[in-house]
Parts: sequence; structure tokens; C-alpha cells
Amino acid sequence: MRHQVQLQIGPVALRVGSQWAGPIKALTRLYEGYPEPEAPCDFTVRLEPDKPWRRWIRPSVAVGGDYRLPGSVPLALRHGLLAAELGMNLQMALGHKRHLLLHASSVERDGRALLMTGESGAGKSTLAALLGERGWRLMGDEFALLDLDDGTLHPFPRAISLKNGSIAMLETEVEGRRLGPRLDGTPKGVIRHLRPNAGAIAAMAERAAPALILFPRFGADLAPAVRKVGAAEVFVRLTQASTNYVTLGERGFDALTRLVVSTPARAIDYHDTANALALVEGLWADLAR
Amino acid sequence: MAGPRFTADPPDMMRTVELDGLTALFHLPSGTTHILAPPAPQILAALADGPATAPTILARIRRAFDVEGPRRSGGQRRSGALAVLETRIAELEAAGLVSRL
Amino acid sequence: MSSAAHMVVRALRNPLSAERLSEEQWTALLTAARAESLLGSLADRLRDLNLPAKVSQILADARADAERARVQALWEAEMARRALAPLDVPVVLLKGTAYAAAGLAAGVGRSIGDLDILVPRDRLAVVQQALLSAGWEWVKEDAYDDLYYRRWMHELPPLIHKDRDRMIDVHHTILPLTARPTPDAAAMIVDSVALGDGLRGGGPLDKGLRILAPADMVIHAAAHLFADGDLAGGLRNLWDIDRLLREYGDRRHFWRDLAWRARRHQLRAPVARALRLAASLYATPVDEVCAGRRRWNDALFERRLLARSGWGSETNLALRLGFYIRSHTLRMPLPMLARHLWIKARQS
Amino acid sequence: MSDLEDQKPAEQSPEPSRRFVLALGAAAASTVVTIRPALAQTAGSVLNCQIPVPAPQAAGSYIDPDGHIVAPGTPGAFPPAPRPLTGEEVKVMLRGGPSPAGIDSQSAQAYANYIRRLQAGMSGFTCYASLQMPR
Repeated sequence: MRHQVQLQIGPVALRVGSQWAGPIKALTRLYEGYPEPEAPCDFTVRLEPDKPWRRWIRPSVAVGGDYRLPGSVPLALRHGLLAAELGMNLQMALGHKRHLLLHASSVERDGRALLMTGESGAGKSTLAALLGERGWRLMGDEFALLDLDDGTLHPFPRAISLKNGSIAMLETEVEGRRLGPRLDGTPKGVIRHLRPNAGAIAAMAERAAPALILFPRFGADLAPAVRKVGAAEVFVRLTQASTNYVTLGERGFDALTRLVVSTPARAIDYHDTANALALVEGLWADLAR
Repeated sequence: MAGPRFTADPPDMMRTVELDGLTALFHLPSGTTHILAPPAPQILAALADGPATAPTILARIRRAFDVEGPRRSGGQRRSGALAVLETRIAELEAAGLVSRL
Repeated sequence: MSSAAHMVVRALRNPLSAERLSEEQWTALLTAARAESLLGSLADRLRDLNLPAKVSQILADARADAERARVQALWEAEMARRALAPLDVPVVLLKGTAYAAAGLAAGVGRSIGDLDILVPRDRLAVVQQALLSAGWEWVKEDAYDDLYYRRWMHELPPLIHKDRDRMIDVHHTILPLTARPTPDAAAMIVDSVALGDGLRGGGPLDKGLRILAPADMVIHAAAHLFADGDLAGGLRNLWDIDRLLREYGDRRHFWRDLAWRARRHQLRAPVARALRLAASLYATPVDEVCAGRRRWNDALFERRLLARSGWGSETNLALRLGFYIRSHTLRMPLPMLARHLWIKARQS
Repeated sequence: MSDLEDQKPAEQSPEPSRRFVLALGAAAASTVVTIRPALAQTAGSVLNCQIPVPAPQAAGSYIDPDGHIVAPGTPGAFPPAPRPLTGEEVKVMLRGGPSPAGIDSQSAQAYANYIRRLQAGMSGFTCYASLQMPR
């Protein structure tokens, strides 16, 4: 490939190659300060024109690599950074088997981790980003990696993908140089990436024991509420939030049942972020053990 | 007619964890996880004593439980209980946890 | 020796060669091996070597993955066995599932996709019916594709299980009916071997499933590689052949069997080519008479098989296109090909 | 899950001890739920997908109200979608929300049924699978 960059994120080394310089430049800038990867790389992402002439004429980026999904639509070159991020997510979702991969955000305090999962739009990413600026260590906003042997969580502190409303919220909270370019008009709306703070990057090899699982749900008309979630429901929801639970077989079953049996879980409804953060802190004080 | 004889893999081919009243079961030969509600785990436990027809499975379950038939049928007619049990066995068969000899 | 695919071949053939690779070469080797579906096989070959920690970790993941693929494939075969048991039809497992079920070296570390089975052509209707009532469904609803499969192909249109999401390909012969060689599928079924008859099977699969006889298994693998398909993923198929030949080559009469069965199934040329390419790429010991003399275009086949870069992408577009067209002309006579491509083009 | 939730025994009994009451349950509700692979929630973060209705192999075919592919012009069936539907549109549609722009509600209903019937291996399946989320 003409242009490339290698990134170490938590326990995973990723290589991104591109036919264009732009996406690689943007990635390199966004991931400034990350450690040198431990070679060889676990996964490869390729950003290529979907048709040969698409390198120059109305250039569009198809996301490829070790793993690819049929039916995904190429992105405009100006959204190349998003394509690279999607490509990295894709390799993790389809290829990563060393840990139980949960589609969840996670933050750490006092060596213990809070895990938040829910469908997109539930706010797990925004909440993790805010907690990460307010006394917690951000472990990851997208994927949580559960160790198959000892049940600890590995950090995977990728750049946080801020969408639409949450962009303004974080813009006032962090230094501008940690923010990527504003990407307007992507298929997912406005997107801006945020580099985790230096503490989160420096501690990207430090694991934490899960202490609380939350299923946040956001809705402008939702009354704040906390609900207990039964173990069977937690188990099923987490299997559905995992890309590799089924492929991991018995080891996945062991890791997930252990997590579910030993970790308290709550569903929370909220309608504004301040209110959610207060709920989280309160539950953490009551339940985390 | 006694009907078909059913069999299940030996208990050491299944791992189970209780999750508030339900059972998470990992089946080693298939590598799949199932969530079971009663009486599915009890049927598997009954088959751990060896292959059996549906009436025998019911008899084995009755050694440990008072069996309550279909909820809406009112009484506890024996044939009703057997018919429901056969439906439950068929579900386990479709999931590959029970097979016919 | 330059492409990343070359490095894959070299490492499979001579695992010790991997101990001298640089970090960059490792990334290229692992990427190319993954793209060729050979990472699991490679992981097995490099199992006990002294390798960088990160490499060992990636290879251990690949081995665990292959092991789970094996469990899943055998389970799918078992579910098909249960569905077909009442019919009293011989069911012959093919390809990866057969290797895994028989405990053959070709199955070690191998990725296994669909379940492929061979059944007698005159029992196809009952087999289809039994599968449909056991939860398998047609993948496509399209009438043309259906007709195409039934009239011309060597298998039923693919079926998928509604709960397990796994595909089954039910073959009644080993090559499309339109292809020029016409292997004797009935003879292959008659000569097939029950799992458990002296094979290292074990487990529930012993009851009622079969695999091809050794020579037929090699012939099928060769037919699959050369006479049907554009050689995409061919390195893996050729590796299967290498493993089978090393496993069976020392058996009494194996090569004699292979020679006359290949002739009987009208597949002498593809089998000979497979032997030559296996010998040249994987240093497989082969019988010189069966392999025949090297042909001028063997080199083209080798280049096609090795067209894979260290980024995992396919190289050599022109050569690939050539083999793609070849694969279609092999499968059907030219007028029929024109009709097929025309209908396909109108659909898309 | 809801089927299962209804059937928790009145008294929770990890061990089947003697003289517990075991309800066999209503015949219609299932007591076995198999965990299936989920790309589900993650897919939003890994792909940007669309679903052609019908799949390219059946281009030109109509879709009947139940979502089956039928011959072009079949009475009561609907012509193919004028363009592939995006993941976002399908998500809204499957939740009973408004139809995508330029598509009337009856066609949208048929398309939704077609999409529900997609099987692995068919064009658009991965996208559909990625949209199904546990509620």
C-alpha cells in the first residue's frame, strides 16, 4: 500500500494501509502519543478505491482488510478517517478472538471497572468520554475486552467517536488539539473523534476487575429510573452485545457466566447527561465491590 | 405404543450455570449455549439415567417433582401432561440436546 | 521467491525457515496466510518453534479458532446425519468436514465453511425433503438460479439451516453435469468408506456417515481445485492435497489405485497437474508416472496460486481474469456460457 | 426472552429437590432459547450498509405483501424498491415508523416483510442482521 500507519491500542496492534495520503495523515495526527506497536500486527485494514478509477474520479473509499463485510457502502474520501475507524472496528468485531469482545464502553477507578452497554444512541460513548474527563480513567468507548482466563477487563482506548449532540458537550471540556477534524454529512451524521487523555493512553496496558454493569438508555422524555436486571437477562443481553461470544465456545461461556454471576447490573433511564452522571456515581458508591 | 426412545449426551458433555431460575447450558459437542426454562433441565436430568420413552421420562421426573400439567387445561390430566412433555422434548430435540435412538 | 504467498508456502513446507523472519515479514506472512485461509494450518506447522511472543500468541489464537471450527463442522454433520438417518441413504462427507471427521492431517487447523455431502442422484428428492422438514431452507428464491442448479450443477441449490445459519451443499456428483469430464459418482459412493472402519473417527459420527476412499478423496480435491473454479483460494486446496498424499502415499497400491481411478473418472489430467504443483510448491513426494511431465503452463498455474500480497490483497489482475474465464468455459460449453452470462448480466 | 421469563418456577430451586412443583408450562411457549451469533449492536460501528429489495439475483421481481418474491406484475404485489434502502431507513421501518422517502406505506410493509425473511448468504442479510437488536 502507498501509505500506512501502525497503531498499538491496548493489547492489539493494527496496521492501516491506504491508497491515499489523507486518511493516514489524519489517523497519525489523531493517534499522536500512542506507543509504538509490538510487531507483528494482529490485523490489517486496507482503504482502497472500490473501482480502480475511484482513486481519482469522485474518489470513494472501500473498507477492506483481513475481514470485510459484504454489502457495506464506500465512503467519500473526505470521510477517510471514519473509513479507517470503521475498518479497525470491523477487524476487531469479526477477527478478534483473544478476549471476549463486548460492545461496551468502560471506565476505571481504584482498579475497578464500570462497564456500560446498550444500543447505539444509548449514550454509553458520551458517558464514558465525560467520566474519562472527570476523575475516571477511560478504558474504551466502543469495545471492552474481557480476559478469558482471569475475567479482568483490558483497556482498548481508541479515539472516541463523538456524534452530533455530544460533540459540543466535549468541545467545551477538552483541549482542542485532542479533537480530530469535524466530519459533516457522514452516513451517521456529524462525527468528531476525540483522543483519550494522556493518562488513559499511558495506562493502556493496565487491566481492571469489572465491578458494575450498566445498561443506560437515553430519551428526552424518559423519567430518570434505575431498574435491577436479572442475571439471565444480563447474560442474554451481553451475548447479544458480543461479536465473538458464540465463536469462543466454552471459554466464552465460562468468562461470561463468571462476569454475570459476580457483577451487579442495573438498567438506567435518563434524559440529560448531568442527571446520568449523578446516577452513575450514586450506583457506583452503593454497588461497586 | 410406547413411542420413540430418546437419549441425551452424558452430563459431562454439558456445563450449566443457574441464572435466577433459568439455566444457562453450554453443550460441548455443538459448542452452543442454550437458556433453558423448567422443565427442560429436568428432562435432561431424567435422561441422564439412560434412554427413555416420553412416559418413562415423565415417570422419572415424578420421582422428584409434583408435576403440574398445562396451565390452561384446568385439571392435571395425565395425558395432558404427557402431551406437553412431548412438546418440550421436541424443543430439546430441535436444539440438538436430545435425539431419537 | 518474492510474493508474500511464497513466504506462506515456504513456511508450510519448511517451518524452520520462519525462525529467521523479520517483524515486517511476519506481518506480511500472517496477513497473506489469513487471506489464503491457511493461518490455522500454518499455526499447526509452527507449533513448537521458538518464535517472538506476539507471533506465538497470534498463532495460538488461530489454532483455537480452527479447533472451534472443527467442533462446529462435526456438529453440523451430526445434525445432517440425524435428519437423514431414517432414509437409509449412504451419506458421504466431502472436503473439510470429511478430513476432520476422519482425523486426517488435512483437517488439522483447516477452516471449514459449508457442509458438503454426496448422495446418490436417484435419492436426491428424498434427501432434499428430509432436510427441508428438519429445518433447512433454500437460500435463494430465484427461479432462474434454481433451474440452473437443477439442470446443470452437481449439487442442489444451497440450503441453510434456519436456526444454526449453516449452509449445506448436497452433491450428487463431483463436477457440474455440463463439464467435460464425467466422473462416476455412483462408483465413488460404492467405494466409499464408513467412518469408524479402521479410521480415527470416534464419537457420534461413527454411526452412518461415510467418506471417500483415499484415491477418490485426492481425485475429488484435484477436481475441485482445477476443473471447477478459478483457483481463488487454491493454495489451501493444494495444501489439502499435499497432506492427503503424505498420509496415504505409503499405503500399498495407493498410487496404482490413484492412476486407474483418475482415468475411470476422466480426471487424469487435473490429478496429474495437482501432483506436479504440490510437488513443486510443497515438495510433496509423488509418483512420477501419475504426475506426468511438467507442462509449459504449470508455471502460469503457480503464478496464479501465488498471486497474494503481504497486505492480503490479490495481485496480478490479468492472470486472475484469465483463470476466471477459464473456470466458466470448463464448467459449460460455450453457447451455454453465453446464455448464462447474458441472463446474469441482465439481472445485475 | 419474554417466553422464558413467564416460566420461572414460583419457588426457585437450583437443585430439583423432592416435592417441588414443576410446571410443564403452556404448550405454545418455548423452554429452549439458543444463543445465536450477534453482530447486532456492533454493526452500527463497523459498517455502513444498505439492503437492495429484492436482491440483485431477483432484480425486477415483485414483492408480495408477505415479503415473498413473485413474478413481475403479480396482482397485489409491489414493484421493486426504487433504490436500495439504507440501514437507518430499514431500522425505522421495522419498528413500525414512517416509510422511507418516496415509498408508500403498503410497499414499505411488504419490503419490511421481505427483509425479515432474509437469510444468511442473501444480499442485504448482514445489514439486516446488524439492525436486529434486543429490545
